[in-house]
Amino acid sequence: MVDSFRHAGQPLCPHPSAVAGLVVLSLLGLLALFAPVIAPYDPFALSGNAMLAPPGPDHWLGADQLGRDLLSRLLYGARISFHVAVLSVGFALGIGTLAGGIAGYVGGWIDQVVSRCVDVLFSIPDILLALAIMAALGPTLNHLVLAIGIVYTPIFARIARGAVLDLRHADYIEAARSIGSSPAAILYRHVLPGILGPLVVQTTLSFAFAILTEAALSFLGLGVEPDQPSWGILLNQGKDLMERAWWIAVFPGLAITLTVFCFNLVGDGLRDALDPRVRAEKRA
Amino acid sequence: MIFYIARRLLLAIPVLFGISLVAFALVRLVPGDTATVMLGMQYTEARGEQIRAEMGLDQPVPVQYAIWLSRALSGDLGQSGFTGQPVTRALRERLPVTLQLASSAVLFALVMALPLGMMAAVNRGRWPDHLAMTVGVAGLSVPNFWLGILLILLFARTLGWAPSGGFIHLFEDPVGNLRTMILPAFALGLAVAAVLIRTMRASMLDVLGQEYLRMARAKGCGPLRLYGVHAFRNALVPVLTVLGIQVGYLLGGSVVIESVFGLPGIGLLALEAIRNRDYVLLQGVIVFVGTAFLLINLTVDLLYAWVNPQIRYG
Amino acid sequence: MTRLHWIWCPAVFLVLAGCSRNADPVPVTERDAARSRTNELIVAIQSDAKTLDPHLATDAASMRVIENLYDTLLTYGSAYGTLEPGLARSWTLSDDGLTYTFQLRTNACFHHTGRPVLADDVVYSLDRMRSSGARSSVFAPVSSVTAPTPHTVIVTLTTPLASLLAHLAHPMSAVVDREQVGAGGLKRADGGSGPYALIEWKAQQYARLKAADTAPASLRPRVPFLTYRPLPDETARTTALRTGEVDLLLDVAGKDVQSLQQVPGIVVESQPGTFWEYIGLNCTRPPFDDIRVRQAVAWAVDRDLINQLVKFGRATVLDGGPIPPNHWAYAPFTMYPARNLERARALLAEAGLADGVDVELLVSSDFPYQVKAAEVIKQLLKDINLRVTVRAMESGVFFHALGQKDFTMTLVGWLGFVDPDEWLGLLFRSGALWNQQGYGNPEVDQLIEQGRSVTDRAKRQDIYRRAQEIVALEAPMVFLYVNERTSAHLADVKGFVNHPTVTTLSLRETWLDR
Amino acid sequence: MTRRSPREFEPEKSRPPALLSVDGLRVSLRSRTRMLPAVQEVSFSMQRGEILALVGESGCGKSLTAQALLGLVGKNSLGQVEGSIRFKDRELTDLSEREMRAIRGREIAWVSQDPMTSLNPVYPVGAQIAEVPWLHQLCRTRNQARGVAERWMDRVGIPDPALRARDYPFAFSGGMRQRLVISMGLSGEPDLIIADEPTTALDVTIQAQILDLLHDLRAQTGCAILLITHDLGVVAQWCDAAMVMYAGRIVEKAPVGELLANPTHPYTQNLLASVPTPGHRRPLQPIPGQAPALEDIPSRGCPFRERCALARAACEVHMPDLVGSAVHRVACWDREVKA
Amino acid sequence: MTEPLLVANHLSKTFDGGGLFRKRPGVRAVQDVSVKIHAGEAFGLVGESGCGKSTLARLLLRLLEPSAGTVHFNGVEITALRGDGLRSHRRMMQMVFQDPYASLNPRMSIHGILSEPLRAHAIPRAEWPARMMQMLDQVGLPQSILGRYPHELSGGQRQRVGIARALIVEPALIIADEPVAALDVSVQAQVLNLLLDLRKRLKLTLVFIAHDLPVVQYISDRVGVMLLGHLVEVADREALYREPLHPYTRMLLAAAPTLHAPVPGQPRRSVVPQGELPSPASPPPGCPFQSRCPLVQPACRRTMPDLIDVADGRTVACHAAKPGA
Repeated sequence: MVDSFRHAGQPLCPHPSAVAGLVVLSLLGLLALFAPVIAPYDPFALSGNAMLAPPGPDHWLGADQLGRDLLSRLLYGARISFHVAVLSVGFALGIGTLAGGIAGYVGGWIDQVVSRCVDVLFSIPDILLALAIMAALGPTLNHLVLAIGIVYTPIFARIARGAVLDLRHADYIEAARSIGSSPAAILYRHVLPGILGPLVVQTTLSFAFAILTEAALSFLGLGVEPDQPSWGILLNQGKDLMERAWWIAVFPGLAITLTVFCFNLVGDGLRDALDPRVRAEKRA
Repeated sequence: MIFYIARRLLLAIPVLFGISLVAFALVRLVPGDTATVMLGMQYTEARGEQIRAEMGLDQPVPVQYAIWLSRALSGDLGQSGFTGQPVTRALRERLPVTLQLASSAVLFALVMALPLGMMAAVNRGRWPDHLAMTVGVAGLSVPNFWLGILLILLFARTLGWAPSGGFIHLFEDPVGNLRTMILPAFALGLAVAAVLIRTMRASMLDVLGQEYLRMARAKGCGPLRLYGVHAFRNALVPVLTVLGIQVGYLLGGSVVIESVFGLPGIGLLALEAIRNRDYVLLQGVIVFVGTAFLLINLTVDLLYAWVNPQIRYG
Repeated sequence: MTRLHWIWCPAVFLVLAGCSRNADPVPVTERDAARSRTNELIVAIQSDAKTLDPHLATDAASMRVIENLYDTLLTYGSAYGTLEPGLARSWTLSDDGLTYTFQLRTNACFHHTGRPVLADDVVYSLDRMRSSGARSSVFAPVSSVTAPTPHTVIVTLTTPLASLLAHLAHPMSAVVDREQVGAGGLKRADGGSGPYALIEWKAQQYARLKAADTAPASLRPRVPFLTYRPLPDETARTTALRTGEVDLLLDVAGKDVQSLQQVPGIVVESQPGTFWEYIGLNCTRPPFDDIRVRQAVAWAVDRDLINQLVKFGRATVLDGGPIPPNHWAYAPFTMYPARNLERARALLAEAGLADGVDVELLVSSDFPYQVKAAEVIKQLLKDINLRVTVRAMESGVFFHALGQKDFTMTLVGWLGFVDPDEWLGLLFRSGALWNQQGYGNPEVDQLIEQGRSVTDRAKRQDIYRRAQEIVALEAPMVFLYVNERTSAHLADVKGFVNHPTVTTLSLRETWLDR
Repeated sequence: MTRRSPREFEPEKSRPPALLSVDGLRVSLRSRTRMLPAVQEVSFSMQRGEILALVGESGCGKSLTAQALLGLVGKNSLGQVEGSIRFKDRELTDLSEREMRAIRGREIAWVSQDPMTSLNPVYPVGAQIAEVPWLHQLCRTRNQARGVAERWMDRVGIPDPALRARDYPFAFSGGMRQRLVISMGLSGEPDLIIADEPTTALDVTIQAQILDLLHDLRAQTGCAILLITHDLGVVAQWCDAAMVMYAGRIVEKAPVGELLANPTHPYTQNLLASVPTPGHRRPLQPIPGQAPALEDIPSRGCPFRERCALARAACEVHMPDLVGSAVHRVACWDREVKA
Repeated sequence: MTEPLLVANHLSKTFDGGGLFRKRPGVRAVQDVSVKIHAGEAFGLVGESGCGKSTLARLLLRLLEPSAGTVHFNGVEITALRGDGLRSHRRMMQMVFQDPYASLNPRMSIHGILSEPLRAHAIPRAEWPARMMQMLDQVGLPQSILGRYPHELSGGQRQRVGIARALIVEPALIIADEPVAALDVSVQAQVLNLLLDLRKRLKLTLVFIAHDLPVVQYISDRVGVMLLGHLVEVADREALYREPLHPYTRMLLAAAPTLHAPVPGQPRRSVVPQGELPSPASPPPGCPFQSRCPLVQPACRRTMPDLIDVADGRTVACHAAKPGA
């Protein structure tokens, strides 16, 4: 009874910060999508005159050592970041959910095998694992997607498995069984929608991690091809020129931070919005 | 309690085995091998074969694995193909740096996160909460290598307060050591602090809603006793779990941070091993880090039992 | 120390962070005895040494440590191109130019065993180099090395070899302690008799040397302790110098020269160096098996632009042959005066590639400036429809690929030392070890043979000029520029000489004015 | 310690000053848009040694009333407390948080609803009980406090108190935990115990044990007990007087015998008719509809009118006052008309 | 007496204790329970928490696999059915759950929830609207509720939805597991009356499970009392109230608070029960009630008494209990 009062004062609207994050992200997505139209310069075009040009009217965010326009490169870099994030997280989501879902639903030795595999992958720190995979495969965009995908697969497997296990004991699943629904119907009508929430949240958060990982790997030289304007590579190039041209290191870092920040905000917002516990509090 | 530890240890065995398998399989996928890298431009088939034979790389892969595993079990992780140094020795040389880096980062994260997370929960919805949550999200969003660069730029370059890289051993020059460690520890620890702030806040909120806390208030406990004694220890339980997981992040993140700050730790060793296609070393690093991660989690579990009596006796 | 039990307790270590210290063969007292900033010279190097075996080392970082540990028969003089006595106090050449006789000085001792360096050791070392070392090919014309007396070494050649003395003066042509080779190899040990002896090498942290007790007083260095600190990050290196953490930087990047010059208390010394960079084109593979395509690349490249963008204009553009202007064998001709796109396009059209072609450009990711140059080249070649994909690999794999001639196009550098043969003979003779381009021209081969056997400098100059003209025209390599060599040190570091090659032999004459 | 028969009820005016007297208590909770009145115009008083029941269904505001007495709401942004709470000649609403702290646990104790969650899982139970005398400086040393704790554990019927004091809460069954909570409440030797649904989570047989224990302790120590419950059976068996609460208001208040024999408010009547009695298959007469949620409580008029068979026009406009005899009061227009 | 609709023979269920290395003893939730339920009757099952009554309900419906024993429904051994056979059989026997919120999928509208059994049993789609309307009417819910979600409903409404879901495929048997435990008194009475009413109108057989003896007695014809996995007494409602045979039943009756206030000055009517039940994970040998039983005999500490018939339709499992005692 007391509990029904406790949260009566809590706001019921979705997080304004999450909405802001979503808006900024959509904007960034559009910028990335229309980079060829928006970018003021060819991101690869060299210019002796613009070498290390500071931010100004010609180059809003300055130019790099080879005289390439930083803004244009950032915009094209966003394409890489989003590309890697979407594909690798998609990969992880698909494979991880499938493996975890089956493990949780079927149980038994399949569950044991999947769980041990997940444990193993979890025990190797993600950057190290991704580095090793990249070293094994060689630095190309597709390999990067694969490496990051593999690294983030276990988290989805674990979440899917946990959610399925939770659901297996949910009263409403038992109710569906008692009604006489077939396992397929239960899977489709109850389990799948049930695990969607945590997966959506994790997907959003994983976008953030994937962008960070891509940048880190590229920064270490084991990411995409070196002439691609990936944010991590831009940062790496800016690092050595910090003193002469702070903008080369600062703006890509800001871009990464902003994007990841927004993904995190949206993820947090979604988590709160989809968490049955929080929802229950709000309902009361 | 002994059964609990024994159980955890036994469960770790298949995982350790899996780690060794993954490490072994991965490095076998790496194009080029130690022989080609060692010889570089002077590579000829004959000399390559000779080196491979010396290192046992001419055996079938499962045989190589069996040999390597049996040696690893007796504590011999082999010799670096590149420098000829025993892998265990290389790890031992590098371990103190990474250990110091990781533990400083954890320490920094805990010192920052526990009070902030607690303050946020207690003042839910007010400015300390907003501050903590902003730090909590921002800390997760700033790439640690960028932060490292900015820190170098600001503190080493502009202000000259700290060296911009390299490592000084603690016993050789404690002050110098501290100065070389402070920036990397901060850069590495911020994300961990962010995660811990969020966890601490969430678990503290959870605890604050618990009946025993209302009970404690009804007993006449003041805020200090209420939060510091009754709530804190309960709130610590999930924080510990997360901390164990974050150590994995630290071990991975140290690869990047050690590279930015030029700290000769395990992370840099891993990068060198990758660069030199040093099979044996890379394998050793992955297995070592995996083992360390498992052991740290075991330690966390023990701490867990200390915090949570139900596990201790259950 | 291969037991695993210490692996089992990292968690405990985590608490005792940093308290663990390494068991070390060298006692603490010796390691740290009386070392202070007044008697220790700290040199920042770009990367850690890979090996301490002089006969295997191919990278500059290793060489820098090695050259101070070992003696060579001859050494480079401080004036570029001159040679001075080393272990050999004198030498004679037979009239047929096939037999060299060296007289060794008697006061050299190996650090580790304290054994005097005898002729046998020289014979052993030369044989070791000839049979397996990284530079075995340069000694190919040597037929035998003998030691008739403990202090006399005779080197017999099959054909005259003008460059032999220069090769022997190369810092990696070191005389090594064969007992040490037998005891544990030289990869991580000091088997030398040079001015400095190794105290401790800690991977990625430092290599610490001290003035060798065994060296005669006249040859003993003036600074008692010499420490190399690997600082891979360019910014970290310059910062370390500014803050006085290190005394000497050996490789200052072009971008930092200007800013370092403005720092009071820091002395920057620059001069044209001998490290030059080029685009290697694989002559055995399409499309570069066609000379016109190679020439098209040579015409399409804007050397000045690359120099400006990548080297901050501090390199010297090579528009003719590869030998730099500061070398006596420099050939003052210009083959590719300026970028000429029309010509490049025309050449390509002739070769039937008017629509362009896709090629892969291999670079080593360990050298960021080469990656940058590759990016520029990619853009430049786009203008003639050569679509370049830049692929960066770790240096080990990269050099392996190069050695296997498994590439189409590459961008890499070559470090010249003293003799012109080191520029041309090693690179362009058919079948030469470093001729990855697979280039072959009988005339060039013949010129190179000639250049080796003729001892007269003026004649050699002509021979090499001719060879350079042919090579530049046929363009197995597109020469880009030769780098400036710049070092920077604190003002109280005195007596250091910035040498055009990588050597730092002058460290033994350097002193600290503190 | 005065021993008075619990059944002895005198007219209020001639009685000695009340232990607790609440007058016009209002508790409002902050929502996003406005303050929601969760408890309104609650007035009552308690004598020493009395067991007073506060009965109502979930959400009626009974727990909130109890928390307001302890000052556990209102001192933060979530709620607001108005009205007067006089306890032993002190006005609790005027006291600072620090002064309230000295009262909580020492003079007014709280026994909470769910014994499974009201003990801190990470500390031994003995220490948690000893905390009360220690905090309120009833003992000079921690050892003494421990002794006090063990004595109280013994008194509430926990075997081997010295041994079990070192156990953690999870080692006790639900019934035992509730005994521990009670001993925790009593170890401060309070004058008033507020027991918030102390047996809801327990089985009936254990419920009987716990209520019996409370009853005995009341007899031994003379403390007053405010028992909050939704179970009319519990009220009937163990309480002296009862107040029926609906939607934040007290609608009827009477000694238990009187209330059961002569329920007057339609809600009380309905409530009694909703409870099955063993042995009789008297058809239950449920109340139609459901109690309004906090946000839906009408701002004026009687909140029960929607479900009331006797509702009339007046009920729409004004909330009737709690009127009647000194012992039996009821808030209903129907009653006023009849009276 | 009519033919039994549901017959359980020697049902037992042991839950695995788990534990990878030390096999912990399993919890014997239901032990050797035999019961017959006749068509059209309302059978009540009462017992304190952890006595295994919910497990028994799930065994009867075969939502759980029994460790031993059989269940026959309408003469068919449902413990032997598999897959589709079992699923189609479920149409005849439905369950109403304790927690009306947890047993309704929060992501489904009421329409979705009610259509699930119709879909599962292949009721032609054309019939759905009529059936739903009729069902809502039966349980007293407005039609407007179809578009709403469980969290928008009150507890009582949710339980009505739960009942409607069970009844919509016209089963013969309803097993209601503590359907009113989570509800307020006034709403509880509504739901109890609704169940009674539906039972009468639809000629349902009802198994009603609760911990509250007065509630069970109110709704049932016959009552079974469970104690730590055992069925210890079965009797008609009246008989059970008049003359409880098992000492545990007596204790339950005594402990249930009634609305009769004790007369001032006199001791309260009830005898306060003593002691607590042993843990279900490690019960002592013999009768689980021995620790609290006023009539405990040496035999009680050795063997669990059998459930024996003592009179017409009355069974009890106690060494000490004698009818009329």
